[in-house]
Amino acid sequence: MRSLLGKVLLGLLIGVVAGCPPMIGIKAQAQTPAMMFVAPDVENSQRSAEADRIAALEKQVAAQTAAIATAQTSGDNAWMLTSAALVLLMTGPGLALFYGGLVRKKNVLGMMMQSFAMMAVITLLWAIVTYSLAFGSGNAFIGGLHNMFLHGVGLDPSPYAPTIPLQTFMVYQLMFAIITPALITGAFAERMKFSAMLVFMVLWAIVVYSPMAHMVWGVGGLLNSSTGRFPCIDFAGGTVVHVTSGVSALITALYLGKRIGYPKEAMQPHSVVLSFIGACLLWVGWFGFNAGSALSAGTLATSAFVATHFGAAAAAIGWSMAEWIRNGKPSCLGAISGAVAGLVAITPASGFVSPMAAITIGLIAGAFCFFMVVKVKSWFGYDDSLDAFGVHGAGGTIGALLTGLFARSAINPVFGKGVATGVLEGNYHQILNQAMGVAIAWGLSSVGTLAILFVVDKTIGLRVSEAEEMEGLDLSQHGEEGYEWAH
Amino acid sequence: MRSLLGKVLLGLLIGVVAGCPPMIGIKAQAQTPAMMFVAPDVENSQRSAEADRIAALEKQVAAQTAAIATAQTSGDNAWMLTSAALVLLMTGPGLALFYGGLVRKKNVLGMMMQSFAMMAVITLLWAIVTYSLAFGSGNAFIGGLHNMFLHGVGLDPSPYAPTIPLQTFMVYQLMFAIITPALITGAFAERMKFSAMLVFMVLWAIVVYSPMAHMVWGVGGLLNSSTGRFPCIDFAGGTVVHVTSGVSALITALYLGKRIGYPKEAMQPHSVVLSFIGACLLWVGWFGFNAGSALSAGTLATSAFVATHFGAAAAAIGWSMAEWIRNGKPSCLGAISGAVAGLVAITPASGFVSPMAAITIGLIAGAFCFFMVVKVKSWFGYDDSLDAFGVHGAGGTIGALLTGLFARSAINPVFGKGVATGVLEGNYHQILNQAMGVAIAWGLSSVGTLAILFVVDKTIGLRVSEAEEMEGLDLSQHGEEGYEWAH
Amino acid sequence: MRSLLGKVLLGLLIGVVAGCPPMIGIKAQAQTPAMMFVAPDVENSQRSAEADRIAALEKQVAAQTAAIATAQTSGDNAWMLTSAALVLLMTGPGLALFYGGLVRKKNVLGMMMQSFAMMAVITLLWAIVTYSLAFGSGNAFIGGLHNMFLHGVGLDPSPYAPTIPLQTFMVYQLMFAIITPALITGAFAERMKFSAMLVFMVLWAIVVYSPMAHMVWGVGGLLNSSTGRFPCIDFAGGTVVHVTSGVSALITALYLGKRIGYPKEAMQPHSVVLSFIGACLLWVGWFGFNAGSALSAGTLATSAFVATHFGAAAAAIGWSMAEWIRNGKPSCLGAISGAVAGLVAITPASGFVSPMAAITIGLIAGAFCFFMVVKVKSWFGYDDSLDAFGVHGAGGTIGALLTGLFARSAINPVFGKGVATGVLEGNYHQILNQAMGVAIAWGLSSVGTLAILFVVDKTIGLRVSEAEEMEGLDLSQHGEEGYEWAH
Amino acid sequence: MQKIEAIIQPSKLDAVKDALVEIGVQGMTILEARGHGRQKGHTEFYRGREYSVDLLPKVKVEMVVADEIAEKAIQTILTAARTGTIGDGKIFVTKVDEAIRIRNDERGEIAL
Amino acid sequence: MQKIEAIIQPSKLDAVKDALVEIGVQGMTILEARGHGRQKGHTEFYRGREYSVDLLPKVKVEMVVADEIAEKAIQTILTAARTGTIGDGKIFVTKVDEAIRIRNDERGEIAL
Amino acid sequence: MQKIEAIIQPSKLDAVKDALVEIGVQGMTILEARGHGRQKGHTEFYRGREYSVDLLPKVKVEMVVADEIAEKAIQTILTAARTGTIGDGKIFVTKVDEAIRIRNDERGEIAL
Ligand SMILES: Nc1ncnc2c1ncn2[C@@H]1O[C@H](COP(=O)(O)OP(=O)(O)O)[C@@H](O)[C@H]1O
Ligand SMILES: Nc1ncnc2c1ncn2[C@@H]1O[C@H](COP(=O)(O)OP(=O)(O)O)[C@@H](O)[C@H]1O
Ligand SMILES: Nc1ncnc2c1ncn2[C@@H]1O[C@H](COP(=O)(O)OP(=O)(O)O)[C@@H](O)[C@H]1O
Repeated sequence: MRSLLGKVLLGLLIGVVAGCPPMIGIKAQAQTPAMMFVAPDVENSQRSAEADRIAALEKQVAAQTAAIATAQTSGDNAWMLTSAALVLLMTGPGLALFYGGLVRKKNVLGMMMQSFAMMAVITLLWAIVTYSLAFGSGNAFIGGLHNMFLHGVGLDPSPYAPTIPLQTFMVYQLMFAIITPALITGAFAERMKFSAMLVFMVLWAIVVYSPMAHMVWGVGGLLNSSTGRFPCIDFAGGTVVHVTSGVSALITALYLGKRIGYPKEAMQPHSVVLSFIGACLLWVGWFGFNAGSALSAGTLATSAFVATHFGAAAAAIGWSMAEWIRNGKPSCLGAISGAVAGLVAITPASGFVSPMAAITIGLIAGAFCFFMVVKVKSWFGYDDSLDAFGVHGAGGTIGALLTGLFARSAINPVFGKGVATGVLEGNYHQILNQAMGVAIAWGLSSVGTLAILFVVDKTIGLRVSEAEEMEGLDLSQHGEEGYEWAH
Repeated sequence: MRSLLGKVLLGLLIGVVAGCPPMIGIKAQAQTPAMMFVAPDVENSQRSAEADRIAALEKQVAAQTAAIATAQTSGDNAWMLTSAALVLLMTGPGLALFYGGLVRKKNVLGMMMQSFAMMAVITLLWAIVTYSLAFGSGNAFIGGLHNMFLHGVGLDPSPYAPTIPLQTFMVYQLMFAIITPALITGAFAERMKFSAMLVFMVLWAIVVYSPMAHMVWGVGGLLNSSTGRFPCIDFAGGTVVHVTSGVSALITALYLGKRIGYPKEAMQPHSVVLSFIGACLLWVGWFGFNAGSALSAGTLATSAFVATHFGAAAAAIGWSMAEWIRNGKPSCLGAISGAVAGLVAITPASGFVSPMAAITIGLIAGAFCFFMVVKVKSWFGYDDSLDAFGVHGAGGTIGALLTGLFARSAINPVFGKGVATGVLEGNYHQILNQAMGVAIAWGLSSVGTLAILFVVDKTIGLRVSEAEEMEGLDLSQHGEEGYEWAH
Repeated sequence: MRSLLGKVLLGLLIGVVAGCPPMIGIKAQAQTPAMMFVAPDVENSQRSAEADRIAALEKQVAAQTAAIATAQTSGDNAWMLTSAALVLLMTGPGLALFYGGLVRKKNVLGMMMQSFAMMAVITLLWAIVTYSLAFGSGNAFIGGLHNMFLHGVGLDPSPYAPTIPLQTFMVYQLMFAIITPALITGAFAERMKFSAMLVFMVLWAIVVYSPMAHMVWGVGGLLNSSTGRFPCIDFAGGTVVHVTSGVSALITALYLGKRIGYPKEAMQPHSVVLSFIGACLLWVGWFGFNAGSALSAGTLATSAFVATHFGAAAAAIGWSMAEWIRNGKPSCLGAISGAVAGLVAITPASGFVSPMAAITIGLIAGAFCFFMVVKVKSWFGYDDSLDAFGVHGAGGTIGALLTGLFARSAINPVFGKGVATGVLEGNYHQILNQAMGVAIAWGLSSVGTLAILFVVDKTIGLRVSEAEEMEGLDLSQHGEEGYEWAH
Repeated sequence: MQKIEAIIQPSKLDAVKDALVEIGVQGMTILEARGHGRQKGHTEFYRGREYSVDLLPKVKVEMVVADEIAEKAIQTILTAARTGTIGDGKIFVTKVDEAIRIRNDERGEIAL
Repeated sequence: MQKIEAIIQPSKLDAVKDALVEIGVQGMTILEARGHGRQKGHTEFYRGREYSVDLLPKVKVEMVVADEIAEKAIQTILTAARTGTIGDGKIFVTKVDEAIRIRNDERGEIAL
Repeated sequence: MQKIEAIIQPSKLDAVKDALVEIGVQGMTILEARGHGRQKGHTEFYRGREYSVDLLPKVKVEMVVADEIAEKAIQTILTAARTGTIGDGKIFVTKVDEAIRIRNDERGEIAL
């Protein structure tokens, strides 16, 4: 309620206008103070009328400048807070449902609980240290510790986003830090100890996510598009979020090994309906994820929003077509999986590409991820249970590369107005920068994840006992059941 | 991330203020450039001090003008992007769940898949041609082809919405184009071929939706409220969205015939719980649908938002009351159906009527649609399976007419400040314009739909085989099951 | 669509700038009128050039002032409309699912219907009288009747929120009035007559909610933080929403008595999955609840948003830890219950405390509510079926007190810039004001609720018959089933 | 007393039930089931993995009847449940030694 | 060996189970069921369409017991499951020829 | 004809079904069930309230077979369903007097 005072003051400033009746009823507050301002001037009436009027104007203009900045902040901040909420919606309930529906009934709560745990644990970790490591000023690879416990993370704008409070930027980025590890959980579904999962994720956030985020988005980061040694363009986290999580997913799937009975036993999704709800919420939330990455509510946000939607739609069609041809029927699970794949692939490109290019990227990503999930996975026979790698690793990689192909300076002059950005604009070199970004993400993720897995495995152990796995994670890890069978 | 540069520039402009310390920390960026601007002036110091100060002021004011426009865009665009996301939320998961819960278990995925398919297919079609047909400049009945492949649909504002990027308008309108055909699917639930549904919808979007949208909202449209031959007021699509979909639904229900066993066999909703979730999401998303139709975040958006909420609430009560009296018990399905009916009826009126008028409209619509669904349907005995006509056709029609009754210039001076708008304001003629709009919507929808049905029926066929219908769409059309019975 | 005209006018004003080509294409509309404005000046060219330029400037500045106010409104209104939608999302489907999942299958619709009924009934009641009672000008305890039927509640801003339309404020507050009684329904789940519930809630909204809201937030309210006799700080409704609903819940649970078979019979939640979805939507929606309470989109909104998120996360951990220690396993239901408890506790504090303080409050609230729900409840043996008191009553109370402890003037100078606000800042007295607020909420709620219960009980009766209770509310009250068992 | 167990197509449940009630067989108990037999199943695909589902939804209707009306009941079920296509199901008949009504401890045919 | 099938009210399941365990009848199998009988059903309305539901939720408890304790088990069920109102359900008893414990191939009463 | 009822672990259903089909036992009906027996259950906590769940998920496989292949079928089930741990389940065998194929009224073993 207290914002009143602040707003009233603003009212004053705006009100200081002689002739014109202030619009939308700020009048009330305005009139009186207007007097107060004008009064003093009246006294020294020896000064020329012109001079007075100029002086008055200067006062007003000065006041307006502040008022404009405030208005700008309100608009941008309104969108960024909305976006932050949307990105949280992606993890809970979005991803939790998408994954929860794909596992067997006995593991639904265990699956959803892993996403929810990220919402809680990564948040505290962010306040303690990971925000500082990711966005605090440090070297080219990782941030410093100056912002531990959110020290110095206030409400003034920052170079990261000059029109919104730094805390808005901080909490918005936090939502990314939450969903990224949550994505990995799809790979080791139905067989990992909850305690081990927690320890693994905490270490992963520190060792893998923070440095990667810093390199791509942090001040002075190695891959920072504006200042980095290898300017890799990644609008909303194709490398930081999807390649890292996808590749780490593959590693965990390989390290933990298959679920008991896989692939002999049937392990259908227990509720494609739940997954459907989750996928739709992911789609909607992704608008905050991509368009929000403009860190403002202007034309760039619009461009990213549009690319996101068209990319998702095209990929849903790409996957469904491939499936229709191969299996004779397009499935609902296929369509939603395709949409997610498209959202993944368009993530780095949104904010850089035109709607038609987004459609192209989507079509490619949809078909490509279908191929990865359906063919490649069965060739190698690893049990990436919910295809975290097949969708996010593969989709993120292809997306990051295609971004280098389609990026256009007209949409986002990241290298300066009119300077060729993507390969199609003649900046052939960019494909290498993109490849570099992807390579680093792959390297860091695989090495980091492997090391963490080893440590956790040797200390508290990664996998539940065979009996617990048969019983299901809901009962063995959480002492609950997802659905009460009787009454 | 790159929006930084843009914002920094803005910082400069704003910063050009001698005396006053700029607020919210733009300072940093501001100071230096301020110099750059002032510098030149200093040189020709022979000019009178006053002139200098005036010149400086003019520069600043000019700069501010741009800054204000940018701020205005941020505010409006923030709301419009949010609204676009909300309208997509209405289709997926909103409508998909509302409908999915009402069918039998064996058809739940098939039902939801139809809504999801619209999210994908209509989106691509929009990029290719339907946006151009609906909003491109053309004649009074349909737009041209100049904007095919979104050619010329950029990030600058347009006459459609002078404060937001045209692409925002385009993607926002796309969300309407998605949900409209999705609404029809309720009429032929549980018996239409997926492939036939796709072809039907693509043709329908071209033949029925695009012209209707152009006539009501397009530049030079026949029914355009500001410029049209018959100025029909339809704020958010009562005719364009609900009458067209509702009437087409009726036609398809009649053409396809009843489901096997209807009405003898019991065909209860398999999960009113899913429908409940869907209805609530529809309600929430509808704020984007109606308030977003203000195409800005000002007072008009507020008025539409409020009318939407009160209309929905009143209709929920209207339907429940009717049901309570008739069946002795108010049902949950009844309450949510009533709310949806109210949202439909208030759609054209929102942005034109007062909260109390919205309540009146809601109460009428709730009771009326109950009557249509419960009595009229059984009289004629058609199998409008999920009452797409009973709710959207009936609700849309009554809503469009009541809009002509209650519209008030004080809320929306569509015909000019203080000019009588609705019948209650003395503009009796308006009821005819409304009737004209409704009549055209009915005519176009029935003829267009019938023609399309005939074509599709004769070519690939509309209905699944009897065996497939018994087995359910999930298995026969998509090779999946919504719920895995065991483990 | 009509907002066009308004915007075009704005275009004109902005366009009236000689030298500078107006940005973002308002140009079109701008040029011509620009002429019209300039023209007259040209005529009387005898006036000194300077004077002319000054006059022109004054015109422009005047125009800009209005334009700035409009831009400010768009930004703030965009966020407030979004927030209103988010708060409605909390009740439906959020709370409805959270509660619906916790009851037995046979009561799921009955449970969800109670929340939905609030969305409908409280809305109409709000238009008729309760808005006026809560926010109309009256005495220190309750508002007047001047605003009945929303008389005088228009689209201009108000002292409550000088930058947004009053109707935005009205509908936003309505969403609070809806969820508050809905929270109570958790206490008497599975055994109250639907009709009795309706009557009870209508009376409760008038007798308990309206006065409490007026006292804390209304102009001249007894506990109003800026003007009240006992300035109690409650940013988003810790006392108004959670203490009142929680305490009333306890009273109803005690008055109605236990469910048949409680606690002997097993009454597990029929679907923790539904509750999980609900809890996540509550979390997301709560951003609108708390950050929206800034009534603007500036830094205060950000601060509240951040505190909300960190508080929820910390409480989820607090509860889970307690549970892990006590039961040996952290449950999914425990984690989500903890998050909700944290959201409750941070409600009054958000907008007053730092992120780290929010974490502290969350951890305390999580553990404390676990203790209330698990230990205290079983000690006293009342059947607060879904722990409405244990979570909202307990959480709201502790939250309100901790707010007095951690509130910081730097974040929200409610008592004036730099004036000590919370106990930790040296304003020891504040804890008493908080206690006063809590005490009044407890008193009013218990007395009011008890009186209402007595009246309703003696007139139409509160509880369903034993047979109806065994059969379940879905069938007995609404003649439906939540899930169709067969086909 | 005979116990008649009929495994039928779910879509035929209402018809069978009504037909039985018509001939005075009030009491019956219905169970959801999955059946395997001659009727061939279908294939499902999830993320490209193929599942051949040969367990099809069926409904099992159990009723205990007096010996004399057993055959009548069977005939009724046969006519009501038959579609003539593979998968219509089976009827099994077994002897029941005792039937008791829980409500009032009545035993024997009177309890049915 | 006797097979006792008890169709009871769902709300009585726990009571019956505990009572049986008390008298040493450990092994039993429970099935969800729907019942039709004297107990009258209810009407449901969906969008005004009336559905008279005469299949009510029941639970079926099956146990195979040695002949000598069969009667005792039956009595236990009767007392535990009875509410005295229509719909309490039935108990059916049939002869079982063989029982085998899968775990170790034990056969006969010892397998129960 | 014999009716074989096998109560097994849900995870063993596919194995059992395939094994039976292998030896030519096509027809069977499967029911979801909950079992109580020696196998100890588990505790669940909801909001601190403790629920000791001793009804564990099982699957009941019913098939009616000709007398001569009954033993073979039983053996097949035993080997396919056995894990050797408590809770593997039971097999019960009862005599069936009549079997009828609804589709064509065939009766007796030919109907199986
Ligand atoms: N021998 C059997 N024992 C138990 N159930 C059987 C047996 N044979 C068939 N069934 C049940 O009857 C159903 C139909 O049998 P099926 O052979 O598919 O068609 P039909 O009865 O027309 O020959 C099966 O799905 C199964 O549930
Ligand atoms: N002849 C029967 N065969 C099988 N089940 C029966 C039979 N009669 C009743 N039942 C079962 O017992 C339940 C209770 O029977 P009902 O006649 O309703 O009440 P009561 O047992 O008190 O007479 C029924 O719902 C049905 O499930
Ligand atoms: N006497 C019985 N009658 C019916 N079902 C039984 C009986 N005994 C056991 N069962 C079923 O067999 C399952 C396994 O029995 P249990 O005693 O737990 O293990 P085991 O079969 O290895 O001794 C039980 O869960 C129950 O479903």
